[in-house]
Amino acid sequence: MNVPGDATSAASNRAVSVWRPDLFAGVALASSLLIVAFILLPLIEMVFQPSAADLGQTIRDPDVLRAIGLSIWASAAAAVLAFALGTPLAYLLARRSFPGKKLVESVIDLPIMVPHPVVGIAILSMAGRDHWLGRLIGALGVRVMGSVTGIIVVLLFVGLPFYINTAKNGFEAIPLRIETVSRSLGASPAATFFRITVPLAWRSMVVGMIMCTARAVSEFGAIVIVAYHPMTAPVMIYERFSAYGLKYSQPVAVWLILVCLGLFVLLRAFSIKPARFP
Amino acid sequence: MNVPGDATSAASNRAVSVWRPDLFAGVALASSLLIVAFILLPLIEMVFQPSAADLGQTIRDPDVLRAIGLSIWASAAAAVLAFALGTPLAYLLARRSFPGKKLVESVIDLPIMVPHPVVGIAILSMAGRDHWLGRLIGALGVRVMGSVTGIIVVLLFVGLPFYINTAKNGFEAIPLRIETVSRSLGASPAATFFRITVPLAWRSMVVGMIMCTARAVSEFGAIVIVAYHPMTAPVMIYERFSAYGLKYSQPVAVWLILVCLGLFVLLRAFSIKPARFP
Amino acid sequence: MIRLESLHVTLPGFALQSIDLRVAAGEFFVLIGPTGAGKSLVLESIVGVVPITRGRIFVDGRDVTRLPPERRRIGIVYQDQALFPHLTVEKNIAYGLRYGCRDPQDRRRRVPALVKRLALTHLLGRAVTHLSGGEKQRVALARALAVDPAVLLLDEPLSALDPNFREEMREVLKDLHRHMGVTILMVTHDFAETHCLAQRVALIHRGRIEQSGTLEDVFGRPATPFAAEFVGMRNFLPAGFEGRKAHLEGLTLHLARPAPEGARFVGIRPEDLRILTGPPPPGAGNGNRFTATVGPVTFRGFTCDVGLAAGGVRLVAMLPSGEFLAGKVATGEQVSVAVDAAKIHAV
Amino acid sequence: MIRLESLHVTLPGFALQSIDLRVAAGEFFVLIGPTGAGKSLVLESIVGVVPITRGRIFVDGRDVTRLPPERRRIGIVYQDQALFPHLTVEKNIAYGLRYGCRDPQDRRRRVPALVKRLALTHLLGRAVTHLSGGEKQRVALARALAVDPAVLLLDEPLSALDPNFREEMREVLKDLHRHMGVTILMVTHDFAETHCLAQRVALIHRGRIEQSGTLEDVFGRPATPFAAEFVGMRNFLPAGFEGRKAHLEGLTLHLARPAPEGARFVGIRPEDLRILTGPPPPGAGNGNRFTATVGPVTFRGFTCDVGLAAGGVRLVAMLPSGEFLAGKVATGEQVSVAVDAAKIHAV
Repeated sequence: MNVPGDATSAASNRAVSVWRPDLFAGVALASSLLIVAFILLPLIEMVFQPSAADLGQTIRDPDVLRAIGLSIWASAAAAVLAFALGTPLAYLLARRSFPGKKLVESVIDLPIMVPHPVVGIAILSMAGRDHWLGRLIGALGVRVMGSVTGIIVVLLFVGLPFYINTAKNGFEAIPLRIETVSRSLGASPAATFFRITVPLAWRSMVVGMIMCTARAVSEFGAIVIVAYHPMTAPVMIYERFSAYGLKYSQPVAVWLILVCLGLFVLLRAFSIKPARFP
Repeated sequence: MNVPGDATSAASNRAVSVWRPDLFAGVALASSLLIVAFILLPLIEMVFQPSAADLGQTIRDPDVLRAIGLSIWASAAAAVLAFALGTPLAYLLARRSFPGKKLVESVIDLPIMVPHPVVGIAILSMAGRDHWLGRLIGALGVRVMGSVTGIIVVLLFVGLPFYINTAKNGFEAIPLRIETVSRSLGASPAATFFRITVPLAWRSMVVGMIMCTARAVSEFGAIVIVAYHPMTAPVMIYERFSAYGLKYSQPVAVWLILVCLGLFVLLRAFSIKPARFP
Repeated sequence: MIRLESLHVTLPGFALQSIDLRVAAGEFFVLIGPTGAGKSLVLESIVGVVPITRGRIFVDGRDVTRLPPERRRIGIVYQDQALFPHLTVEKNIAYGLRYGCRDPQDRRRRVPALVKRLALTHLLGRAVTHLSGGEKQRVALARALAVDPAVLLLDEPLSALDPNFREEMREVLKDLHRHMGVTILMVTHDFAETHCLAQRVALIHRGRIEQSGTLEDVFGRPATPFAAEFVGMRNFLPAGFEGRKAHLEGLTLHLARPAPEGARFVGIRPEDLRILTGPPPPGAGNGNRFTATVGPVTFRGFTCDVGLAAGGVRLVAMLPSGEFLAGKVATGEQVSVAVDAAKIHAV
Repeated sequence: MIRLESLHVTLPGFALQSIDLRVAAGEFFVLIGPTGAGKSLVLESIVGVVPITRGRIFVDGRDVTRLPPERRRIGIVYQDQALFPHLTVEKNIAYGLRYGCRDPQDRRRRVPALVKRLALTHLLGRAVTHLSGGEKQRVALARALAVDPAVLLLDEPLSALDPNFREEMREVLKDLHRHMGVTILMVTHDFAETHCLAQRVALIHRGRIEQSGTLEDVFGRPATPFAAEFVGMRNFLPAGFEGRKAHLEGLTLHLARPAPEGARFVGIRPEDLRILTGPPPPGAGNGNRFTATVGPVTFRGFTCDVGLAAGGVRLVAMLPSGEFLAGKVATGEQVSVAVDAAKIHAV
């Protein structure tokens, strides 16, 4: 008889409340509608201004197809790299405390804060012939500037934080005790990771990869510096806009936005997790 | 005597664990170091490649000063607009449940997912002379394309989600009961908002504005479409890079990154909240 | 002072149904029920923060059903106090004063008296975040009472406190009620608090009022099987009645007075069943004495529940654990059991 | 089977200090203490997931202090079971088998017997997320025992269960211990569980072992003031001793046997102080009888604590709430109090 709290009072801490119209509520509603319109209207307008014929013709243009294809596969490649390289770090951040942990977390967040052209400049600073690392990878026959390799490196740079932070949250949601039990039953850390942790956190890992892909698909500022060619979809939109004007860039933009929308829907679908841990 | 759980066992659910070196731990550590180096090295290289003289000369260049100044104040203006327009919506999302709430939340997140040049194209689609709204605002003497107004509109578009989501989290952290008590003591919803909610959530609101500013400062892809001139710092970096090469773009990039770093430090300082609600 | 007339509230997954309640001026009324019964929801309906499906709420005779919370003159104190963490003790207490429409003369007298009575004078300048649980609760009381509400709602005000503070707060509440004439509607799941404070009680279960009345009514004569179980009358058995006799399966018990019309159950508290281990004390059982076989024993700290089988009936008696550990009673043994006729309740 | 030698563990804000513990093969050992005493931390040190500052841990005579958890042969069952939610019951139980170095012959006999004994046969194909609390706990036990650990650690295994399942689980644990010869070290804060299951007990408080020994030692003869308070001997008073007499302030009590060397306190459980309301039952008090004034009364559900003042001494007696409500005892009255000489503990 001594359980504190009450199921029904908890319910009222969710947003169950009585709506009474007054000036305050009116102002709130008006500015909310304004914002939703401000975000939606330009996108809707842009999608519906090009004619169906224009859209059809655009998607049959091999240059456009090649650019969208490159955007998608380079982004996916970056997401796979982020998964392969970032998973151990995400797990480490979720499970261990060590001096300087806050600093490492800040470093992971850096690519989000750095202006996009600066990202491109920074990567070229390392990869150019002026730098020993640039000469080294050049000697290995790898070219960064103006190559698919360079594009993937840029996309990995901007996408990494999204994968690592999401995967980290997924690992943190698994009770440590479950891993302890696995260890006590004889499983090594590696066996525990593959038999327990990954099966329980795979959704977060997939969501992280989708977020990484989505961020990479929308990147422009860093790519345009590192690799104007081969042309990704955002660069092509920019080129068509500056060379031919708004009308000619819109159809490509519409197709790219549909790709992003697809990723967005995928993301929401995977984000709905079954609640397994009470 | 019937309190479940134990303070010390809770402690062990935080990452207190024994570190034993093995292959698994070695691989994890190696790939973690690789990632930290991958993010940090290019930035550090870029910062240290230009000579102090170059940096000094650059910051005395009135064009550079004007570009960085424009970036900062346009971003700050966008953050203030986001604060003024977005606060009511953030509060609404934190406190009310209504049909279609999930959809509104998805709309708020859209600007994060849309590729940056597409954002620029979309805003021009609305604001051009081909569109009634564009003609309307043109008739009012407001120009979007190639103007500071246009820049601020773009930065507001990309920055809004950051402000709204952060402020929303801040409002959600305030127990509903505190507002209920205020109402029961005679305060109207507006009085409750200004006397209770704002004083308790101002840190989140400030953090949201900083995040909005930081996102806006780093925007390039959408600005370059809407307003190549007047030139913001990211556009200037791109222009110097394409016109004169890497060496000439680096000093500007260094100064812009210092601005971002300042915002980043500010952000961390305000994010450390005193835990007031148990 | 407060009247709820067939109040219905429907939330996803929970509903209050036909709540009728009447708290008189100056009364200390306790709404008791198990966790999740809807106790707090009743309070929040009165405050005005949940949408009401049907029914009406009157405060001081005014129909407030459609009024916003700020115009209802209700004071509320939550278990977690819900103090304004950014204000000092003094500013917390004074928060509502600017909205009060009462004359300032009264307020100037009232608030200092309240602060003094609740022993808050030395805390006025302090931040509320560093107070003890009991101090926070007193500040919450002062804040609610400063605006002179028509009624004070208390939502499990003692549950979150340490046991020592709990006793102190109980005295504070008693004092406020007796000497300041505050009308109080309190919600709790704790018997001891209810016994100590309530003038009248209502028992709520699954969103419905099961029974209401005086302490003696609800605890002494539970009207429904749930009420009986909840107030601890765990021996609740179907019975046939004949005058002052109750016929259970293979066991007949004498009652102190004839069973009421339509009674179908007999209720006996476990602590009223006495297992006679030594020679019977004088008057034990008042005529009700029977032999039973000891069944399973469950420890509950310092008492234990002893299962008994008598005739075809299974009963539970309560015994100090010490007596069981001392071997005075053992499973499988025959024992003699006595129960006072006055302690057998026919429902 | 398990030996801890002056174990020290230092965490931010908490430390285990000089823990010495020895659990013999086939023993059921209970580590009891209040919330936050460090009970679970002891278990986690044995499992091997907290860094040990000093001291050694032996399992079956092997020093495992530096071994990783997977090489210690320790089974652990947590309060929340920590089942693998993505595996079926069968796969949970079989999880550790591939790592076992025992001969497969033994395993083939062992696991089916375990499944049968724990009544899990019909659940093998089920997902663990939809089991009841008791079923989950049985699966966790089977999973831990399937790999034949040297010792089974239980971390408050009954606390999270419903009361009905709790009794059932207690029987399951008893059965495993008796018929399968499992060595068990259990952590709990519950007396009833301890009384029911323990062969030996250690009392832990603030990261130190306060006392260890048999049930009778720890509960009957608490060795420190904390131990006395924890086991409910709330009347713990300084006293001078003289043969079989204990001199308290203004009150002399007779003891059943002479006080041990160096004793400085007298301890009496509240339930051993009998307030004589009717005529004294024969033999009441065995010579210890005194007059006291009734002080404050605190309700604790079905019992209440009655404060008593006798001479210069304040005591607490426990009384069924019914007797107080019936008016047999009232604050301020003089009552006669009896206490058995054998129930007075000199410490």
